[in-house]
Amino acid sequence: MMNPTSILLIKVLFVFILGTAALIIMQKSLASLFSLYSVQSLLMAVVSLVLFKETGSYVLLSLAILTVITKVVIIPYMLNKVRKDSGIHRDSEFRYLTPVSAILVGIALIFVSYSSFYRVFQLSQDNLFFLGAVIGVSLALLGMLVIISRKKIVTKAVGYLMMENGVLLFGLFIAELPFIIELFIIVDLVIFILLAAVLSMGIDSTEEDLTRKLNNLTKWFKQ
Amino acid sequence: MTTSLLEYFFINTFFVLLVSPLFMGLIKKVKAHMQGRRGPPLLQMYYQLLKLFKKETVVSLNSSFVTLIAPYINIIFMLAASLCVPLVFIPTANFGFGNVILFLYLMVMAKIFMAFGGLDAGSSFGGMGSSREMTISAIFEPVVIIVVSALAFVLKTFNIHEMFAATLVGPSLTNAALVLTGVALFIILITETSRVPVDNPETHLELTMVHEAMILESSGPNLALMELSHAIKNTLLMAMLINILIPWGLAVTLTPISWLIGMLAFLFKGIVLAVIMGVFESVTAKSRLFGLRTFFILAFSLAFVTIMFELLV
Amino acid sequence: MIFLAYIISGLLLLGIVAAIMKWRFKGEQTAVSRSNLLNFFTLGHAGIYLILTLLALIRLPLPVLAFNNYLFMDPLAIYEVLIAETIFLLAAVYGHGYIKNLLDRRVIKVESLELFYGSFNLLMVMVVFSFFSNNLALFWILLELTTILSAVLIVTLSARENVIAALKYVFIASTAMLFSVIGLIILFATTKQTSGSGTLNWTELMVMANSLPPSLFIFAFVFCFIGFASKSGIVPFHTWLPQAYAKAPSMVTAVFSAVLINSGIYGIIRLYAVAHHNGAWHTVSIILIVFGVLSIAIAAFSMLPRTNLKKLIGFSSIEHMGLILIGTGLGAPVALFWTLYHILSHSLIKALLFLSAGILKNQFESNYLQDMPAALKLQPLATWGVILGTLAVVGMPPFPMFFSKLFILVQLGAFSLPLLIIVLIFLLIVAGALAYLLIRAFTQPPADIVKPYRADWSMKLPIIVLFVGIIGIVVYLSTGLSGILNTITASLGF
Amino acid sequence: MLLFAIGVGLCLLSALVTLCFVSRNNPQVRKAALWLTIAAGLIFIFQSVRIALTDQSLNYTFTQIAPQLQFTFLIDRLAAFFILIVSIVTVTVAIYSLRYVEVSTSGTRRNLFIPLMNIFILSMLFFVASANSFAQLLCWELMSLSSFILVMYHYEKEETRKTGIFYFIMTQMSTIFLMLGFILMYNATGSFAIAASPFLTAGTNTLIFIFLFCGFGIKAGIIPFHKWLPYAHSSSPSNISALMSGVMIKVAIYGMVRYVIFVLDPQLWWGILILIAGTISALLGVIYALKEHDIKRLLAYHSIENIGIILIGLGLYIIFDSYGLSDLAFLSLAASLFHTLNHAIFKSLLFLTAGSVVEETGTRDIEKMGGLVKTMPFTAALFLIGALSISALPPFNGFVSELMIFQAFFSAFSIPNPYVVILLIICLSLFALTSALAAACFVKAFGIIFLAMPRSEKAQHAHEVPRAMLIGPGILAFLCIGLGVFSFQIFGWLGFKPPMPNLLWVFLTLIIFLIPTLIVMRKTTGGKIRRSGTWSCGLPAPDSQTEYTASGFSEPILTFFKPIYKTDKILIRNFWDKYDSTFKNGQAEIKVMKIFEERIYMPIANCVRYLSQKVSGAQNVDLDTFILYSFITVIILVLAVGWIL
Repeated sequence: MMNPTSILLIKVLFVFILGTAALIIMQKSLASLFSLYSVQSLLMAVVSLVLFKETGSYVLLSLAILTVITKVVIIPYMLNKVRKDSGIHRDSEFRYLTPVSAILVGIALIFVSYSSFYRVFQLSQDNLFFLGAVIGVSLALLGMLVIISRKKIVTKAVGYLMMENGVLLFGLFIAELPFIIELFIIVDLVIFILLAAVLSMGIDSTEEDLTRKLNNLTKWFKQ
Repeated sequence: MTTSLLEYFFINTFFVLLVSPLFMGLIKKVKAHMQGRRGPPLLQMYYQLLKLFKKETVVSLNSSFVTLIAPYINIIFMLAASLCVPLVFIPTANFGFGNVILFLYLMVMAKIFMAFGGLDAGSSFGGMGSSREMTISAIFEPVVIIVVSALAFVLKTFNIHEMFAATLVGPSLTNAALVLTGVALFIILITETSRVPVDNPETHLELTMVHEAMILESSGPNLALMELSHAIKNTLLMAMLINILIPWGLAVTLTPISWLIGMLAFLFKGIVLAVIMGVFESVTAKSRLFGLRTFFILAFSLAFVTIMFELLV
Repeated sequence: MIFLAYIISGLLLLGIVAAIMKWRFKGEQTAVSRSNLLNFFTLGHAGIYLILTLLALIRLPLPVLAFNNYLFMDPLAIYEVLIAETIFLLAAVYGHGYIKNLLDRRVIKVESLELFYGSFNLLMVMVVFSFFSNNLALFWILLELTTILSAVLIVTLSARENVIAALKYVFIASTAMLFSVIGLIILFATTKQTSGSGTLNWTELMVMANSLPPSLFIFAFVFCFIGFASKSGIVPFHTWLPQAYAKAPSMVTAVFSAVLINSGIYGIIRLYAVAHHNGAWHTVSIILIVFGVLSIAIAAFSMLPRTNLKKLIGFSSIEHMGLILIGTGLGAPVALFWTLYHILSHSLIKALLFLSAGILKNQFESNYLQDMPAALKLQPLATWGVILGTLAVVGMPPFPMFFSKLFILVQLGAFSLPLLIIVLIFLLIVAGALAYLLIRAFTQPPADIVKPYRADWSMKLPIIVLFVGIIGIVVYLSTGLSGILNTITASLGF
Repeated sequence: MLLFAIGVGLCLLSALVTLCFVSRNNPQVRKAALWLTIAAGLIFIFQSVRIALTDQSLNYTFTQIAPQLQFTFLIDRLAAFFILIVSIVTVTVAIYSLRYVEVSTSGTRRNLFIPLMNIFILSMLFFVASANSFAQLLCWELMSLSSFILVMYHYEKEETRKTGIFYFIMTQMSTIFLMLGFILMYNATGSFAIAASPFLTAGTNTLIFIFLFCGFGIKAGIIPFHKWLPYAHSSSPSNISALMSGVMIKVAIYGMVRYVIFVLDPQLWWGILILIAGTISALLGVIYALKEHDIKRLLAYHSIENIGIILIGLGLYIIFDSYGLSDLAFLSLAASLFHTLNHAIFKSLLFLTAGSVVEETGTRDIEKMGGLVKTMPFTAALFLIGALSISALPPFNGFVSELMIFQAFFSAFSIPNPYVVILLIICLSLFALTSALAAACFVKAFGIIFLAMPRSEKAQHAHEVPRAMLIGPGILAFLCIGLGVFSFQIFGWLGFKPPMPNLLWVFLTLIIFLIPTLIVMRKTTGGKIRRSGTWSCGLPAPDSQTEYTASGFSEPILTFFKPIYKTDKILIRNFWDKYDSTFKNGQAEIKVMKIFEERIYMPIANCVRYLSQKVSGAQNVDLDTFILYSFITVIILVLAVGWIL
């Protein structure tokens, strides 16, 4: 029922998304990490646009716009600001998993989610949507892998964002939630990142510094 | 209370008081003869008691009222115990006096106060005697109880009066089980009266003495009461053995003649047993305290075999 | 309407307080007066909420639906809100003296006061509305916001450990919560499949519960469970809990342990109520019971070597969440009845414990058991609070947990005897660990002469109130509470 | 019923009164509160005696607190009997406490003592009176709770801290077993009522029995669950020890009797199990007591022994009952119950008098006492009566119950199964050993504590205790004699005729013999006594150093039972040089192993400790690992759900 080109396009996009995920797992430079994230988010927006084209649901369109505004622009900007403020530019420590093994585990994860989703959804969804859901969950799990294997809080935050992207992808292909809910989720995400950013600076700065930054947060709260 | 019981009360008590010193003297005499000595006169213990009653009471500075009441407790509990064991005749009613457990525990009460008396003066002899006495009596207790329970099993009663009545009418010496128990009873007799191999009543050596050590601090009338109650205990246990194995002559009716016969019969049997005891003591060596186990196990196994006999046949 | 009343009254009060601030102090207020004013606001806020909820309970025909069915009030929601508001109110009273003390000791900065009280009030609003939300997605969002606000509350003490604790909380809870979204999406898709238009409204889910395909529902449930469990400190998503509890100021810890931890369980109960009418309920029950037992086990073993009073009590919360999970998972009306009662008693007792621990912390400047010499002499009230609270947590009569614990276990025994034995062994270890806590902490001989810290009346009052309340709910159980609990059980469709 | 309610009210009032004045140090308030307790106890005694004599049971439903649960009470003869035990000890302990509380400690802590004691007593009363297992469990827990706090009374002592944790865990363990039993019963029958039910199958019955036996057994102190008893009894205040030993462990016996006889359908092997457990407890209890030189621990071990004796009676009951020998079964049960009463009385008496001694000498080590009979004659006499009773000597009460058990044993031959008979004979001989060893032990205890010369400075300067501390035990001593001498009559009043000697006659006989003896002695000595130094083989006057010690006294018995006391040899040698040729210093020690503690309790505790260290170590890590836990769980869940469905 879907346009074959769209299907092809979406599959290509899936590959790219997974590719960005793999790069995020490996990337040591924070600046590139953030760029990768915005690329991934952009790809997500494209996916939802393609789907919008196919289904005509305006929720998808607004979702795409929202994604571009927040995840491609605002959040990477904020993260970059934190990077500059804190003076941390690289996160070269890996825990539990080396980048290579992380990728291998990632492949295993895709298989895991595939196999278990297959048994549940086998009768209810057609192929592409099923694949999308699997990729979404895998992306979420890969994001968790980033949180596990990277040391710096900022990197962990990126991992969290990647997880969120996975959830979004999953939602796109299974059932998009009402827009108001999606909006709230995004707002929540922004606040989360803000907090994580402030806290990550707190970890590496002195106490006075932290108080000052907290006061900034207070001002933000007051507005 | 029936007249029978009242008569029993008086006759048994007086008889036991009367003959007890005699048996003690006899055993000593026999032992002396076996050792080639002349030994003290047969009635020595009577003289001794009379003399002690005339002497003054001296107690330790450290001692308390316990020392003072111990002789009384000893004698009255031993006399009460004597009511449990009919020497010359069996009353028709006994108001539970023949209960064998009661009999045993009345004697234990006497023993415990003797042990308190031993501890009271604060001398290490007394303490040692008490300690040994309690040890022996504790580890010997299962033996006593098993023997008694074997008796109860064989004779189907746990009242001593009824036991004697049963042996009087039934076969006694011919009953193998009873004979086995009799041997065990003899061991009880030896042990409870502090004789060789368990104790040596003759010496005052700290290595050997048990019973004597406890009454070391007693003197005068107090000592007399202690000695007397010990003699009574001796007689009572002898009576247990005698009347279980050879109860002949034990009176069941209330005629003076039958009492007389009973008394004479008991006196005779008692003398025989005393001689046997004297001989036994002379031919046995004093055992170590911790070597007594084998001696006790012997009695225990005899009683146990009796029970098995009855149970399986 | 009633929902608007909540918000409006809150804003109104905020306006009044702000006005007083402007008019009275003209910008040069002292730390103490600022603290008092903010505290007064919080107090009033919590008080108004409590009154409104009570009014709703008495006046309104339940359930009340509003805002396009996004919000609703049903007996369970009101029950939870009442518990929450009581605790918030008491914590606010406690805060009157407590925060001043923190200011004196320079643990909290004057500049952070607004942030602290602001987050505290917002947290209250979020919690209340999460209980009132009919829509599970809305519930999720509010829950997520409570995480963030809690993190802010932890971090206002601005020590490095606090930042670490807050980060742990945020990351562990939020990552798990993302899986809940997946679960909600599946649930949404399932309802869409069944009824044509998707919905996440609990009331509607209850209606169509028996027509949902069980396998998909189980899938949805499991994913939702991951997130909600992490909010309730269910093992193995509990890892944030001990440190967060230990580092947060005591009045906040009391709120965490007595209110926030309930919200996750609240979601699970809601979902379980749907499952109960669905073919999935057996599998779901087993999942809940497995996690419940796991929580009790891990908590039991973790409690023994702990020396930090607040951490220890935190682990006890995990244990009780496990018990509540088991009670929920058993699926019997009686079990649910007692589970609800257990939630109430757990909240009150934990609040008592943490508020008492706060006084002890102020006295000894430490949470460690070995640093509390002669506690009974110096702080009799707080020490007895901890002692009796601990005994209550163990499940000793006459404290309410005795009843709820016993009857949950009775139902567990009907379910499986070996499991009951296992749980009882763990509970024994828990009891031992708690007794060990008491003995280690409060039997120390007096050290040097320590000046007794004079706790403000406002810190002592909540402890006494809570103690009366704990005994009170036992008495009230026979007179009125059982009726309410039965209504709730019925309203959940059991 | 009203009277009972008044009694309960008085107890509660007593608790409230002291709680109201908890922060003031007012002896008058404490005194008033204790008098209230005494009054309540007297009411309970009156009521329970009435029920026991008339055999009219009381039945009362108190309140319905939630859908399935309510408090119902049923006081039948058995319950009344145990209430009697509780209240007799209560009254005497309360009288004793009138002074003891003031003497033993100072400060406002004493104020908490009275409410807790009242709660403790009430919980035991209600446990006995409850007609449903739920209420019983509640009272059981309350009992554990209040006794735990009371045990922690001297909380600043290191010893008490150890005891506290141990005691708490053991009580919790017993609660858990009870819970298991009750839950099983509830789930099988659908109600908490304590009554036989057709829904209970043989299998369920057996399971319930095992759980309840363990649960009650822990509280009663059956070996191997006994280890808490010596600790808890020795570190708590003496009046509490008296209550715990005299009553609390009896409450466990009540539970066992109630459930085994009235609810479950006993089988032969239960009886054998109980008999063997009882025999082992009795024997090991007394053997450990012999070794003990801490007066209160010694008494505690004797409690274990006596619980063993009570269980022997109960076991015999079941065995005889299962062979249909109802007369013998009844005799055993009567013996068991009577011994329960007796033990409550003489053990409380012993603990109270021991408490006086400990208070005066400031130590619990009997090696540091001695000669107290001169400074504390009344206490000594009271202790002596207790000691004679516990040694089962006629005409005291302890003798009567042991006599009945002996008689039940002697009748074992009526049982058709020879194997059971052999078992009974073996148990009989061990039981006899037990009772003789108990006598030996109390000769030691009384002899070393009270007789001879003081062994320490403090023992020398001891004083007689105040009157209240004599009246309380005095009543108990009076009961010891009364219950022994009039035992035959008492059973008659209750309508039973057990085959046993009439001790009143024995007593009268003793007096009859005493009179002529006294006359003779008076005539001969004239009542004059000369005092002189102890003979010491001509050495200088002996002092307390040369006295026979407690360890010396029990040494021969210990040698006989060497296999039971395992010893540990510790040998540490240090040398100056590495070739081990020049000896530097060393240490050699032989100590008695606490077998149960070192072989059973500690390994379990260590295992738990090890596990908990592992588990908590796994939680002392950083964020990454925590997320890893979540991650793994999520994967497992996803896989499990995917594959199971």
